Amino acid sequence: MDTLTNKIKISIQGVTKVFPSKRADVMALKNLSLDVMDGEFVVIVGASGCGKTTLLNLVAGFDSASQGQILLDGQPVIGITPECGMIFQQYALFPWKTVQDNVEFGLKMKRIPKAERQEQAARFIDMVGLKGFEKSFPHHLSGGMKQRVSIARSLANDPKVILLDEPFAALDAMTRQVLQEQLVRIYEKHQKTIIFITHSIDEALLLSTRIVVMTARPGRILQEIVNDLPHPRNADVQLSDRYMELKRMIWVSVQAEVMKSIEEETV
Amino acid sequence: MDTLTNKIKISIQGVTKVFPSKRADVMALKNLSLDVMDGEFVVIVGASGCGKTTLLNLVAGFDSASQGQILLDGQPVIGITPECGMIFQQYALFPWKTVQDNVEFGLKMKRIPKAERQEQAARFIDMVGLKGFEKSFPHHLSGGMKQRVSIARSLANDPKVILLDEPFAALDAMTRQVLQEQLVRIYEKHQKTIIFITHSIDEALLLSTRIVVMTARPGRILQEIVNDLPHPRNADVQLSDRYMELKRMIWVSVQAEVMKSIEEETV
Amino acid sequence: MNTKNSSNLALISIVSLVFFLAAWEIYCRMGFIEPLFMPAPSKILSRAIKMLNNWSLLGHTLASTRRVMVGFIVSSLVAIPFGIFLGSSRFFMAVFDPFISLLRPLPSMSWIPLSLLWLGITETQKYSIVFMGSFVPSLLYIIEATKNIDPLLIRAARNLGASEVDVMREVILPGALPQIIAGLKVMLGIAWTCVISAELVAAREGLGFMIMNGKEYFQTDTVLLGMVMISVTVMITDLVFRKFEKRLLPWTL
Amino acid sequence: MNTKNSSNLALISIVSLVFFLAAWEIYCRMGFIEPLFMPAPSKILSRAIKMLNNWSLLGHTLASTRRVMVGFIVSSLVAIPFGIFLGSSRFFMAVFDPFISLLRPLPSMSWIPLSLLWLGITETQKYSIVFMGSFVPSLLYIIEATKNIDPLLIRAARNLGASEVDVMREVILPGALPQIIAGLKVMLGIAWTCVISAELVAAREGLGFMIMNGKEYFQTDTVLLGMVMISVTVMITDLVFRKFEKRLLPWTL
Amino acid sequence: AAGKPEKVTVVYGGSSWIGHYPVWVGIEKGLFKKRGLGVLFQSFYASSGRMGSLVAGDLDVACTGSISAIALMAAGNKGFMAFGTPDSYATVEGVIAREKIKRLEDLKGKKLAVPFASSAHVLVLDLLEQIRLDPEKDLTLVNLQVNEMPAAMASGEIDACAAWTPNFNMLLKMPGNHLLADDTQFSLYKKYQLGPGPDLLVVRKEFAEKYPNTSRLFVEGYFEAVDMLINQPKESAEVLVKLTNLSMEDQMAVQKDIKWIRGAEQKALMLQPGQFVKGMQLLAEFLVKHKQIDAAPAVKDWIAADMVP
Ligand SMILES: Nc1ncnc2c1ncn2[C@@H]1O[C@H](COP(=O)(O)OP(=O)(O)OP(=O)(O)O)[C@@H](O)[C@H]1O
Ligand SMILES: Nc1ncnc2c1ncn2[C@@H]1O[C@H](COP(=O)(O)OP(=O)(O)OP(=O)(O)O)[C@@H](O)[C@H]1O
Ligand SMILES: [Mg+2]
Ligand SMILES: [Mg+2]
Repeated sequence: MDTLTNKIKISIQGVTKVFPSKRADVMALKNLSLDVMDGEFVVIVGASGCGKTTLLNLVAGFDSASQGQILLDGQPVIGITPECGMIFQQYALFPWKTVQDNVEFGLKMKRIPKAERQEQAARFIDMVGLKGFEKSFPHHLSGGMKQRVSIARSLANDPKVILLDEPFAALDAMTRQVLQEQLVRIYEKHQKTIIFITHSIDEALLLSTRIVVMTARPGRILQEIVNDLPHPRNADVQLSDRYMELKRMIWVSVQAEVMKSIEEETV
Repeated sequence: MDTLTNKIKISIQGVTKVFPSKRADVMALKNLSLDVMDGEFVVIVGASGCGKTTLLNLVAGFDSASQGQILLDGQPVIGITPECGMIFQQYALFPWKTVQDNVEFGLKMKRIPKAERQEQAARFIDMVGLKGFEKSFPHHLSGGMKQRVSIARSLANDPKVILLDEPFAALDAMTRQVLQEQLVRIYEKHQKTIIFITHSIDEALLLSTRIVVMTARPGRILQEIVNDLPHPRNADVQLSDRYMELKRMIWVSVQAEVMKSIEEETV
Repeated sequence: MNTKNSSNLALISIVSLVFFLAAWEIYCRMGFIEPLFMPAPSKILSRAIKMLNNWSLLGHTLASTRRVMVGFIVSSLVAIPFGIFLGSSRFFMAVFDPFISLLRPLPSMSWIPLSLLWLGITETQKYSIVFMGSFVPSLLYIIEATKNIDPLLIRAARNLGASEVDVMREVILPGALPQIIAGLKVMLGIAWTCVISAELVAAREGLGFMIMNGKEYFQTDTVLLGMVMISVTVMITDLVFRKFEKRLLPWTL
Repeated sequence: MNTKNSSNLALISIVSLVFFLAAWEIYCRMGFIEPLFMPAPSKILSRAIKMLNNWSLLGHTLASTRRVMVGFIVSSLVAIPFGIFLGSSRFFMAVFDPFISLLRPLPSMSWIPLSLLWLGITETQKYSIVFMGSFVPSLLYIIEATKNIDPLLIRAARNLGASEVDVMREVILPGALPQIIAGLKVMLGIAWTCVISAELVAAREGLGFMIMNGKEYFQTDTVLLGMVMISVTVMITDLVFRKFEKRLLPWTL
Repeated sequence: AAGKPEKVTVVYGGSSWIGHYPVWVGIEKGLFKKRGLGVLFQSFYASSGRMGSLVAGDLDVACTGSISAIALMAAGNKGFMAFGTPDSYATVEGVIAREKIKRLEDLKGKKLAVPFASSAHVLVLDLLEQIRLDPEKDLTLVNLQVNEMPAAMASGEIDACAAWTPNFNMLLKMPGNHLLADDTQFSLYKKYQLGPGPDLLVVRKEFAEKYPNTSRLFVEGYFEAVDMLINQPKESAEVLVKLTNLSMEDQMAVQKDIKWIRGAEQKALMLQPGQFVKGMQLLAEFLVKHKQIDAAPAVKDWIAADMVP
């Protein structure tokens, strides 16, 4: 894609993450390395429990690696960094704030004056198609609308990188599709770097510029696939041969890893 | 399929369901008619909120229709009937009972002696691949394992009809696939009549003998498609032309209804 | 539940209450029970009218209400900031934990002897009983509320650039508010218990005094009237509090 | 939280308690405070040893514990079946609702005058105070627990052929049990409050009597010792209850 | 000529107050035992608790302050009867003040502790009326039990208090305290030699009717103990210190101030209608005047004539 440059935005270097526990320590990630270029849309797929969320938490600075390091624009990530905006599956909206106030939150933290942040928030609320809902509390919105608020909130804060952890998993298939299309539009317009986690291979193919398949726990990179499907990725593309080929390829490698982890679970 | 006979098992005749409410009454179903043959595997798809769960609740006798009637083997369904075993998305296992006791529950209600019901339960626990977990409490099981217990519990009660309301929606894609295969195996072996609700067109195509598409609310039947894909519906079948054709066909009709309901939501 | 159904249920409740009162009245009139042990409702009513006329009923009720309010408000004002602080600092929680554990099981009543020694028979002593009785439980509620905040929300706030202090003000306080208020509602009930205790032992006004004094003069009707007044006053405070709660928590509507 | 971290926190708690006791002791020894108002911890300890030697400390503690247990057990035995019944019948809930609403706000203390009139200064009177103080709140907890049962579980049971009675026994009772037990744990604390109240006003033994009597003889150390004993005894009862709880609810482990 | 007792155990409600000395002496000196009776001495702080227990059936006989008895009569309870009065006292109950308060008039604006609904309360109301002070406005009455008064006086929390023995004696001994007024200044005492709360012996009506022999034997034993208190004060005091926790010296002093009333004198006081009963009636009317009870009962209706010795 034309927005891709050759600058490395995020560099994950030999990261290992161990969770200490009373019984036995859990090694979630083992010596994982991955570079994400500026403007890439990387989708990570992998079996449940393979360490995807853990990896994203490390990038956002919520947690620190047991070994190895993560560089953002060449600087090691130490604490929580607002430069990596996170979008959670459970939306994580502030229930006591209206849509408007939720979207303004990041700007308020930057101590931007009221008038200015109102204006900016309004722009992003409009962008995600929620004009008219500014005064609503999250409680009154449907799942899809909540996730749109959460996207607007993140965008309003203008992060360089957006991290999404199965953002659409809780939505029904149809709402999900609408949001996927909106996300692609935003990505194309704002030239963000995106790391996106999903369980759905279709979703991965629909959105990504590159797909990363992780192994079963402890998570490492199993395979990387550059997604060269043409845009827009409409129904025609989804029924094309290249799509089928890519899907089969990913299917096979994910399948093997899933079997490993399911066997582990049931035995 | 060879298990299909020409006997009508369930006959839904001109059913309307209105939920009274303080503001405005909600009409969930409107004059819906549908016949399900003995041994059919009917999958119902439709936009969120179109009344699928409502319909299933009427069939199981949890609720009664505002107009019209439902016949099971020619007899009107009046109260809750154990002849239609229901499998819920949220599993609905009794948390205070072990796997064994959960599976035995229906038999205990029939006052079958302890020894006999232990033996029967063991058979079904084995069938869903949970041998060795008899003494576990649901709390300790993964989502996929819980849903398997719930299936075993229903089967042990030997219902004529099994109703499933998005049973696999809460599971990750990989676990879901394993359970889909198990369900097909059980269906083929035990010759049950099945009504299955899902949001996933892939799931519908993988499982059904017939697919019913519902309209947006108030729910009616929009389209019925006989699923003539060959068995087993492995990866090859899923990448076949006929599969693509059916998928596209359903996609288009569901899409239109979804758009109606999403527009309604956001406006 | 639809409207018709719920008004039906209210009707059942009213019928049931009326029936009970009538049965009680008749039972007493028939002389099955000594008025000393259980006076008829009509006796209680006439006592109420008498005490309303000389303003003493209102006086007792207001005295108790004032004590509850002062003790409760002071204890909330201390408990809320302190509870939020303890709930968000594991170190200070550990420092104060042994004292909280020791104070928690102590009924407000058990402070009466000590408070009498320290403060004498003053209004402050009454307030202190209400304070001691409601402070520790309030504190525990508030600590709990603070700890129960979804850590995801804290993460989200930090991820959007909030500092530790911002998180405290913007996330922990409003996030814990519904539970804090629910806790305070319970505490208000406990505060009433405390005040009645305090008044039973050394007081010259208040509903607790009224029922204790009624007992001294074998006026069982005064005792029962006092109890009814406690019920009614608590119910009214509760109602007022609930109105207030809705105002404070618009997003939960 | 890992093991090392949590043992660190326990250490902080212990250090904090020891430090506080030492400061208190030194403050008293320096004569900054009159022993009448606040005796040193060592004084309280020596009082404890004295009272342990003549068994009176144990006697008071056992007297109170016995009263709590009898009142509490009787009230639970009545409240559990009645609460489950009311929680599953909307009609009878409506019938009893006005009485529950009226009785709910009444502190156990307010029953003291009436119970003295009815029962005199007997052990039964003490039990009745504990009963009245813990019955209505227990009942409310149990009704709430019964109503909170996931209706999906009831549907599932009916769908598997359970009758109404089966549902009551197989679903409602075990389903409400964790919440019932949590409620009873709270009630046990309330029962302690009640017994101390009852003993402060009219008793010859028990921890409530001990602190009231200590105050009369200006033995502030006895007062404080009594309070410490209440704390410790409640904590021990709580611990025992928790063990018992784990036994009853194996599936929540 | 007395028959055998129908019931061998009598439950008696008492306290450390002087009115209960005869029963205590009777028990300790075996005066009931030799009549085949066992007497169970149950302690109560306040008369009201004792009277409540009596009519609830937990006690058979009790001695009570007459305020409680009158209140119970006013409440319409017919479950008990009076059959005598053991003593007349006037100097073991009174108002004690700190140094700075010289006269009753100095109480204005001060805090005066008194157990509400007691004889001391009645005394205080009467004294205040005599000097025209309004108990609601001119000073603060603090509702306090007598056993808590020493602490409250010591801490300076109250300026004066109204109490009875044995706390009365303890309070008087505390440095800086002095007597302001005692029952001799009570208006009815000045006219009729009647204190604000004379002691009254009461019996549960059902008990008296069902067990006439037991009742009579108890009365006999009781007044023998009264005689012993008069004739052998020292021996009596030796057993009484166990009840009162006073020193031997204080105990003797308390007893000196009491005028015991012998069995033979009871008829004149209690019957047709009797001096004492007339006084009680006046007291009842006094209580009505001070809004402590609603209406005055006819006291003579509550006399158990059969039991008066
Ligand atoms: N805080 C924690 N403490 C202990 N173990 C943890 C913690 N967080 C995650 N783990 C473990 O680390 C492993 C990886 O977890 P993670 O949540 O990253 O998986 P995931 O790939 O996101 O799974 P899913 O697809 O189900 O979301 C799991 O085995 C999990 O149990
Ligand atoms: N008990 C009820 N009271 C009032 N309205 C109800 C009730 N149950 C369902 N509805 C309404 O009826 C409509 C259909 O609901 P239903 O749950 O059957 O939809 P659904 O097709 O199962 O949706 P989903 O795919 O989201 O599960 C919805 O608009 C819903 O709000
Ligand atoms: Mg995850
Ligand atoms: Mg549904």
